[in-house]
Amino acid sequence: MSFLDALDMGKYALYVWGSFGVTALCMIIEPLLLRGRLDKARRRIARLNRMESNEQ
Amino acid sequence: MQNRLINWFKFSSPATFYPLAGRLAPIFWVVAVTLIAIGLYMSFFVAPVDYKQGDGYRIIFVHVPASWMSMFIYLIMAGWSAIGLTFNTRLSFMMAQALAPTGALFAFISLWTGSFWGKPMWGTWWVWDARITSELILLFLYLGYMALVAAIDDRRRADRAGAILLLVGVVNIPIIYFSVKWWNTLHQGATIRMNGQTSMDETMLLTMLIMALGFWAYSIAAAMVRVQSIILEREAGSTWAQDLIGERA
Amino acid sequence: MFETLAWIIRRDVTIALRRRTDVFTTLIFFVIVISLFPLGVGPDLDTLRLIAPGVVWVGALLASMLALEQLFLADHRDGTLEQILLAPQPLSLLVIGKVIAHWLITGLPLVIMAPVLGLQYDLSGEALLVMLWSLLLGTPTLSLLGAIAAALTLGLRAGGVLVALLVLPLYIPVLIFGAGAVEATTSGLGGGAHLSLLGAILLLALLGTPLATAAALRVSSE
Amino acid sequence: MFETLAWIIRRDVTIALRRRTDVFTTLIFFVIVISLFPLGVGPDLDTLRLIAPGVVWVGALLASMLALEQLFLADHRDGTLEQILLAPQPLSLLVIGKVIAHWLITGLPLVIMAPVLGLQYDLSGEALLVMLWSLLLGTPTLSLLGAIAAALTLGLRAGGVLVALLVLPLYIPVLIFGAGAVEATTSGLGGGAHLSLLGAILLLALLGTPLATAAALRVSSE
Amino acid sequence: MSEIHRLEARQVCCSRGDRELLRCLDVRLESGQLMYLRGPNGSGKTTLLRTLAGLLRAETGEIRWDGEPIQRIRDQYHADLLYLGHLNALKDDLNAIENLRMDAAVRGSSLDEQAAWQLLTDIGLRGCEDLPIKYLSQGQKRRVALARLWHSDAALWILDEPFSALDVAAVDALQAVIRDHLGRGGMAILTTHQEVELTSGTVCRVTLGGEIPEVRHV
Amino acid sequence: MSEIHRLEARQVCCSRGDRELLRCLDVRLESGQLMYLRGPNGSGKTTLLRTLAGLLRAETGEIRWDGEPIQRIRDQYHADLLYLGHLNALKDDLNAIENLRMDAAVRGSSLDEQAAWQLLTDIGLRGCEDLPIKYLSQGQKRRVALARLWHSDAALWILDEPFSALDVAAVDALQAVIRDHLGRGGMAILTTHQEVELTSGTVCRVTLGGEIPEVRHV
Ligand code: HEM
Ligand SMILES: Nc1ncnc2c1ncn2[C@@H]1O[C@H](COP(=O)(O)OP(=O)(O)OP(=O)(O)O)[C@@H](O)[C@H]1O
Ligand SMILES: Nc1ncnc2c1ncn2[C@@H]1O[C@H](COP(=O)(O)OP(=O)(O)OP(=O)(O)O)[C@@H](O)[C@H]1O
Ligand SMILES: [Mg+2]
Ligand SMILES: [Mg+2]
Repeated sequence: MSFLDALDMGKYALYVWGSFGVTALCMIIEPLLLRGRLDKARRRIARLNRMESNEQ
Repeated sequence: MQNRLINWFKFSSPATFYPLAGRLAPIFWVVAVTLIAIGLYMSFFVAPVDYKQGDGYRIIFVHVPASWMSMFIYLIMAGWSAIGLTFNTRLSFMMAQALAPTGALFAFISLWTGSFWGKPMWGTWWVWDARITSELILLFLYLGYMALVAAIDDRRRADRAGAILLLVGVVNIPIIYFSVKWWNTLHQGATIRMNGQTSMDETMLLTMLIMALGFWAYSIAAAMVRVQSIILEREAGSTWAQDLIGERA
Repeated sequence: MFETLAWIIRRDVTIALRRRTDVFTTLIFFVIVISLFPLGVGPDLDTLRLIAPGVVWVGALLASMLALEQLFLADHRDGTLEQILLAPQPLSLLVIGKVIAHWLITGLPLVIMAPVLGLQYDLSGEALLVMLWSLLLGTPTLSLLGAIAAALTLGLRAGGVLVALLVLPLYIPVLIFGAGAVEATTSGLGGGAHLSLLGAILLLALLGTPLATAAALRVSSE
Repeated sequence: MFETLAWIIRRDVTIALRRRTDVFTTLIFFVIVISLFPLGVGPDLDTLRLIAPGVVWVGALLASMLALEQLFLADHRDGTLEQILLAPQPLSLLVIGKVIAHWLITGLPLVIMAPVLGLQYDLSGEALLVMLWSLLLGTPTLSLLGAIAAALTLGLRAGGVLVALLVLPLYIPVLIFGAGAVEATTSGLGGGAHLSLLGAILLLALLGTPLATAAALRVSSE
Repeated sequence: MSEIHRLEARQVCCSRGDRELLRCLDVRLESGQLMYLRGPNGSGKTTLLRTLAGLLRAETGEIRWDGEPIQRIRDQYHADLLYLGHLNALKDDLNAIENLRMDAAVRGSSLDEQAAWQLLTDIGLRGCEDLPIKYLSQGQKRRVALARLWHSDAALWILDEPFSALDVAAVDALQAVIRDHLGRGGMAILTTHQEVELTSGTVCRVTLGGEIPEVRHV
Repeated sequence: MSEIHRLEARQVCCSRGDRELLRCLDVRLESGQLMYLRGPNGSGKTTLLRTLAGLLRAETGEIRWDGEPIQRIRDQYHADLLYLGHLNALKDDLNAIENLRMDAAVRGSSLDEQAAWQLLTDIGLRGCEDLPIKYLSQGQKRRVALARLWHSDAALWILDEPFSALDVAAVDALQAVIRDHLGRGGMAILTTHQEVELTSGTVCRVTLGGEIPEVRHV
């Protein structure tokens, strides 16, 4: 069985790739969103820090 | 004995848990990526073609693990909530909230892959079958929980209100499951049910297990990162958080 | 203790009767929803008979859900809820009183009215009777479960709609057995089993929900 | 003048987005109502296809009605409505602004979501398209008409349910033409005529209702 | 505010339910004057203020602004009027700056962010600008509501118990701004149960609660 | 009320959102004592009162009634407590008599119609008994809410700005009833921005708004 054979799902291509594709998409996007959220939280604290040190 | 107890409470404080989560997250990311890669390889190249369903059955390798995880995560969240309400530990509530979006995501994936499977197998995108319906309701429970927590600005109130909702929901889940099941069998006739899979091939089972473990590691990793964000968002004013971030900047 | 319960019920019922609209509008909402369906679906009697149990039950569910928002909100706004929380009585007792009053005001009229509406959908006498019973056993459960959601969303701006979101998953078993009972009767299977299940759920709810609601109320009014 | 309109819209949309739940919960209510019907009616796809247009439209109607209560109520409670009444601008202009914002928040998401839900009922692509159009033309009318009822019932205790009572009769033509358009498409007749009627009703409502709503507001806040 | 304005109530009677609250009030207020409305609880002060603002309709009699009945010239009258009732007219979910800006927009004027900041500083709320109003204390909310006065160019201010919930510092600031307003030729009508300095100055004092309202210029 | 009671706050800290309102309050109140809570707007008076009443959970620290933490003996503490907040806790659609009777019932005591009439007379509301509360004026509503004090046998009264909206006569009456309560061995905690005679007497004065709450026995 060649590589391409394995990826060709015959008449099921749409369904198999529709499922795996969306799953992959979700599981890639979620970590990216998580990363963004964590960075945002860190930046906010850094900003608070700067504000505080400016005040002093 | 006494010592161990104190240790536990030490880790239940957000300040000490934050670095721990930071150390755990990468480990679980690596585990997740490895397992899922192996699982994907096996599901496309190792697992044989099903004689009845052709290649369409390969959807099972994401569908079933996602379904399992969606249910499992809800239970875990309820567990954290119970702990939080009894011992009054803030971290437990944060863990529950950190898990929720991932659980909802898996519920969604289960529904999505299920209907992408249903179209070629049953000829329709959606059927009001017992399992499918209870999975849909589970998604609603997740969404309800997240909406409730988001709608309350006061953190302490959000924590406790969400926990109560989760516990009520978890009591309700078996009732939902059986009611839907029973409702369906009563006037069931035309709808196809998924039961042709009893004699499952061993490689298939193995693949599914590997994928499930991969998803499990993924959930933990995601929850760890999210709990870090939640901790930082809440403790933005505290000195330890400011010191921590200050060092990096 | 039971005196306090009686007073709470009396209080809420008096207030509702004072503005009679409270009682009538839930009822009329129910009537309208049910009468609206033939307009949307078309007048074919066979179809209507088929969907009747579902429509009546969904109508009952929506009506009771709509009324839910008012359960604690008014008390929260004017501060009486604070006094209830500070009363030297078990809070779950007071909660039961409020829920009973709520059911008397919004649930009971609807139960009584349902058979009349069922006639619009050409249901048989027996089916109507079972419908009456299923509603009588089911709607108190709706009020009890709904109280939890109402307590949790107390005072949130999106309250009304959020209640809907939280409560509907909880309502589903009641809906299924309620509508199922009527359907089983029309299809000749007998609705007894469904009715006993509804009864069992009611008992469970009666035991468990007041505590959850009381806890939710304390949390929400912090 | 249009600046004021823009500010009013911006204000209400900001408040709604501030608590994102406002947008999502109307939508999710709609989703749940529509998903609930099969649970009451049973899972048979033929029946479901038959009742789909009616169910989706009744769902849209209930969702938009539920959200209606919030239209002026919050402003009334905190006194901003008094300030709006005392503003040196034509009141009907401010009313239009509030209704537009309300539709953007509660109506639009629902229109976008409807086709996806139609899939659960196994509707054809063409029918889904017509459903989208009918909702796009119909739901603003619902908001405009609903505003009158919301203004009239302002501050009455039974507000939420009373709105339902007043508004549903007004909604019936919209419901009939809306559901009719989809049905006509599924039965091969084409929904064009229905859609143009919906458009005409929308224009009429746009011209007439703001004045009526403004008058109702002045009366209610005396 | 260089123009001269005139508010007259002629033979105004108000009643609520079957109770006659106010019989035949005749009063006249001109630019630069303060009217202090007194009376025990329930004597009809709020009712009268709402009537003067055009929110309630008087049973009989007429209220005139610069000689014209206020119903006839509603938009113009409202452009000259600023009314603050028992309620604060603030949106719970917006913060103080947004509230002030939205409020200005509804009244057809505009207020930029900078100016709104300045207003909040004047009223002593620096540090609470980005909290949603619902988190503020009773007195802080009242302060935000009153901040409108600081940038108002309306000729007539109608204030229903403006001092309630305010602490001593805020009461003083408020008195100063009202005095200022009067000095620039504005007019103000207010009620309060707290005796403050302002009301013991030169005022037109209307006392409700007796058979007939008593009007006295001090 | 012959028993002696004792309320203690130990190391109580309260915070709202990310703001610390109150740091380490230590205070102790005994039978017959009045505690007067002062502080500018937004300094946390309402928050502290709600915490003392058990409506809010203190961030840290403990509140004890007769030596027991109040969470532990909730029902008993609440039987000894009467709390009146910014809100009046009256049902708009019921009249004053019904409101008072229902309120008593919720608290597990009872009040017959005759006694309720008498209470209303005491508080100066004769003539408004059968109006639904919503028709009453701001001050009249407050009077009905305060009427509870006239027949209360609770040992501890917690009153949040009780004098607001009241006219002079009502303020005097309220002061008298509080003094009476203290005389019979009750205790009371109150806040107000209006200086009244009562608060200049022998009191425990707690001032919020500084770094640390200041407690002074005068
Ligand atoms: C939207 C549609 C669907 C949803 C929501 C759904 C949901 C679920 C859930 C929740 C489970 C786990 C149940 C359990 O372990 O008890 C599951 C398992 C499974 N589903 Fe689906 N499903 C859907 C469609 C399908 C279709 C179309 C097929 C195949 C024709 C299918 C085949 C399976 C199989 C083989 C399992 C594993 C059974 C087992 O572990 O006993 N599903 N599905
Ligand atoms: N429907 C009604 N029937 C009879 N009396 C009514 C009705 N509605 C209002 N009232 C009376 O009208 C009066 C309203 O007075 P208003 O609110 O103007 O008083 P106020 O002078 O502002 O008092 P406060 O100082 O307490 O604010 C009250 O005495 C109330 O009892
Ligand atoms: N979520 C929050 N985030 C930050 N600060 C908050 C939050 N919620 C409340 N606050 C602050 O807490 C304080 C609440 O104070 P409280 O209502 O107890 O004041 P008070 O002393 O009763 O004032 P007043 O005299 O005006 O009634 C306010 O300063 C408010 O800004
Ligand atoms: Mg008044
Ligand atoms: Mg306060």
